[in-house]
Amino acid sequence: MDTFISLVSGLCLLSGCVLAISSGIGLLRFPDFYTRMHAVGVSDTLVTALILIGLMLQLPDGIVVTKLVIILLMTLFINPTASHALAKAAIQSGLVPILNKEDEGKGEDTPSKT
Amino acid sequence: MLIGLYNYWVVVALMMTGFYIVIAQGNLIKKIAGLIIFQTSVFIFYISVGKVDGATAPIVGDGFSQYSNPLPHVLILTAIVVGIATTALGLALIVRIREAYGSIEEDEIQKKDDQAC
Amino acid sequence: MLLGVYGLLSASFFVAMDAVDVAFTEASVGAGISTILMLTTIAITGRSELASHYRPTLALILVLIIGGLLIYGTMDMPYFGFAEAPANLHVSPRYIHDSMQEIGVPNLVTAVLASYRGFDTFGEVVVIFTAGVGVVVLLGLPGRRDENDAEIELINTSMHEQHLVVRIVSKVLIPFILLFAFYVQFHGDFGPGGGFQAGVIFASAIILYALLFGLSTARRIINQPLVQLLSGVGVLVYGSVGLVSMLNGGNFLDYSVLSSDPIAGQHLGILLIELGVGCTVASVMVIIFFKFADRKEALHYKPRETK
Amino acid sequence: MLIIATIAILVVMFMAILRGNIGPTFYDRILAVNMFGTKTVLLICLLGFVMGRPEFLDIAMVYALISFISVIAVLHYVDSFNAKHDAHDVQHGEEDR
Repeated sequence: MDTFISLVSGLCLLSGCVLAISSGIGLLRFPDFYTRMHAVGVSDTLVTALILIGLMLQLPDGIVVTKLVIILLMTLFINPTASHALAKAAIQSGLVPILNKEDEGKGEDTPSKT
Repeated sequence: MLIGLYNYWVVVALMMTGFYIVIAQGNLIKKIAGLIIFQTSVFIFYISVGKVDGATAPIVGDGFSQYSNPLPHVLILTAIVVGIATTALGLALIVRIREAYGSIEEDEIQKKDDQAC
Repeated sequence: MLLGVYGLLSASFFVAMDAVDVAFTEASVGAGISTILMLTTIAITGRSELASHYRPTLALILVLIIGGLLIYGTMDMPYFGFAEAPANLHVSPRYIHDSMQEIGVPNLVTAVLASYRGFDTFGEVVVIFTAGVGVVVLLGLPGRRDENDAEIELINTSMHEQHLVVRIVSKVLIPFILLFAFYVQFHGDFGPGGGFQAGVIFASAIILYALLFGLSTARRIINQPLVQLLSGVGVLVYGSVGLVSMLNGGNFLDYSVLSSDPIAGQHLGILLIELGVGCTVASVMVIIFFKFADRKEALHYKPRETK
Repeated sequence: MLIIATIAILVVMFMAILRGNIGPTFYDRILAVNMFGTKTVLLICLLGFVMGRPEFLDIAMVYALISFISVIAVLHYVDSFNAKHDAHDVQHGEEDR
């Protein structure tokens, strides 16, 4: 049972790391603001959730798990809200997805809602 | 041998960055930013002096016998809050300067002062 | 804005250095309030900037010389993490070994902050209070502008209509932030936390409210004279704890005499002065923010008149 | 395992700083800072576990809250910059800070 739990926790942490790094690469490599926003906004919450769950499984101790759950809940609230506000502010400021991108105009798709 | 002193080098680099910003930038807000960086380098200096190898945070708990030095932590904790209060005061002064001179660039203010004399 | 990142980064650095309390403070101050204040000032003064780097080479040379001298000076310093360094030898072992018996507070930082070096902390609180007074003096508006309030509110609501989601989420979050601030305030004896941090977190919650719901709404809820009174009351609480301990026959800020049991007295004293500190810090931060934001609104909606 | 996760988070934070530096628009920078904030929360949690002192979780909580507040504040002020400069400067978001 113990090895199983540690295995699951390790798996969670590892997949969280892979996702985090992929979102970091997306943040760096994507051509325009909205695609970057997509890369970060989608993966960020999931990464946080995965890593925090992985940590919860590491140390099944009352208060620590409670705190982690609180952090997880807050992240679930805060991250999408922040992404939403950011995307909305960007649209309202007139930042059009196609504009001003010298990179072959790749980001022509509709702005991603996160 | 000298590698053990790297914390001081980081501090010196940060401090000199802040100092450079303070003396080389004409914009008063940037000067304040430089001051904040300078301040933080001092904080880092104190905290790194108080760090002890193999010790943990200074909160007494079971199973820990060695703690880092709590004294620098206390000094810096208060210094941070005082720092933000004084920064606010500096920014307030900048706002007033802007209202009086219409600019926050050092040389423009100087020019206006010279004209007034 | 990148300064905000800087605050975050240095806070994570402090975590790595075992300085839990310091990280806590830096987290709440460096990332939150200082960024907000900087931005407000930039909003007031405008973003225009002359590219006048005058005499940068001279400055660079000066900086390099001083940096070189400082590095030369560090050659004789003790190594990083060296337990026998002079800084770790004199009073600190006493704090670490004896404070559990003398004060009975697990968080050594709180013990040193509030009890051993209570006098220092009193000074710091007075400095913060004075800075708050200074900001009020510098930025206090010449007159009330009641006639504009309705108009400002109109602009505010139209500006904040777009942030509906954020507003609702914040409405849910703000009570938790306040609750968390109280937790930090009263849990400071046992874990990282204390009056300074709690005050800043509390102020951040109020600032968030003011940002999202408009200044005039926030001003209606948070009574300005009351907040200004509270900032003084915090200092007074701190000072009077010291005086009471003097009246009971101890030294100034020696809490052992506050109760029949010295340790209980210490607990009581630390609790009270942390309360005073939290009170002062929170209200000074709120005052500073409101003064800056007032200035910004006055400038924003009534240009050319404040000159 | 924890160490690997910590290093991964550090790498991502470094990427975020890079984007914050080069980010052509203001919003890219805010995005990078936002991501940096969430990653810092994770980093603090992980560091707490690595060092065996779960007291650090309180700091992570503060971080989550404060970084949210500062992102909202930055957005608010960027909004007001734009409102102020709209009349004569439409391409405002493209300016460097």
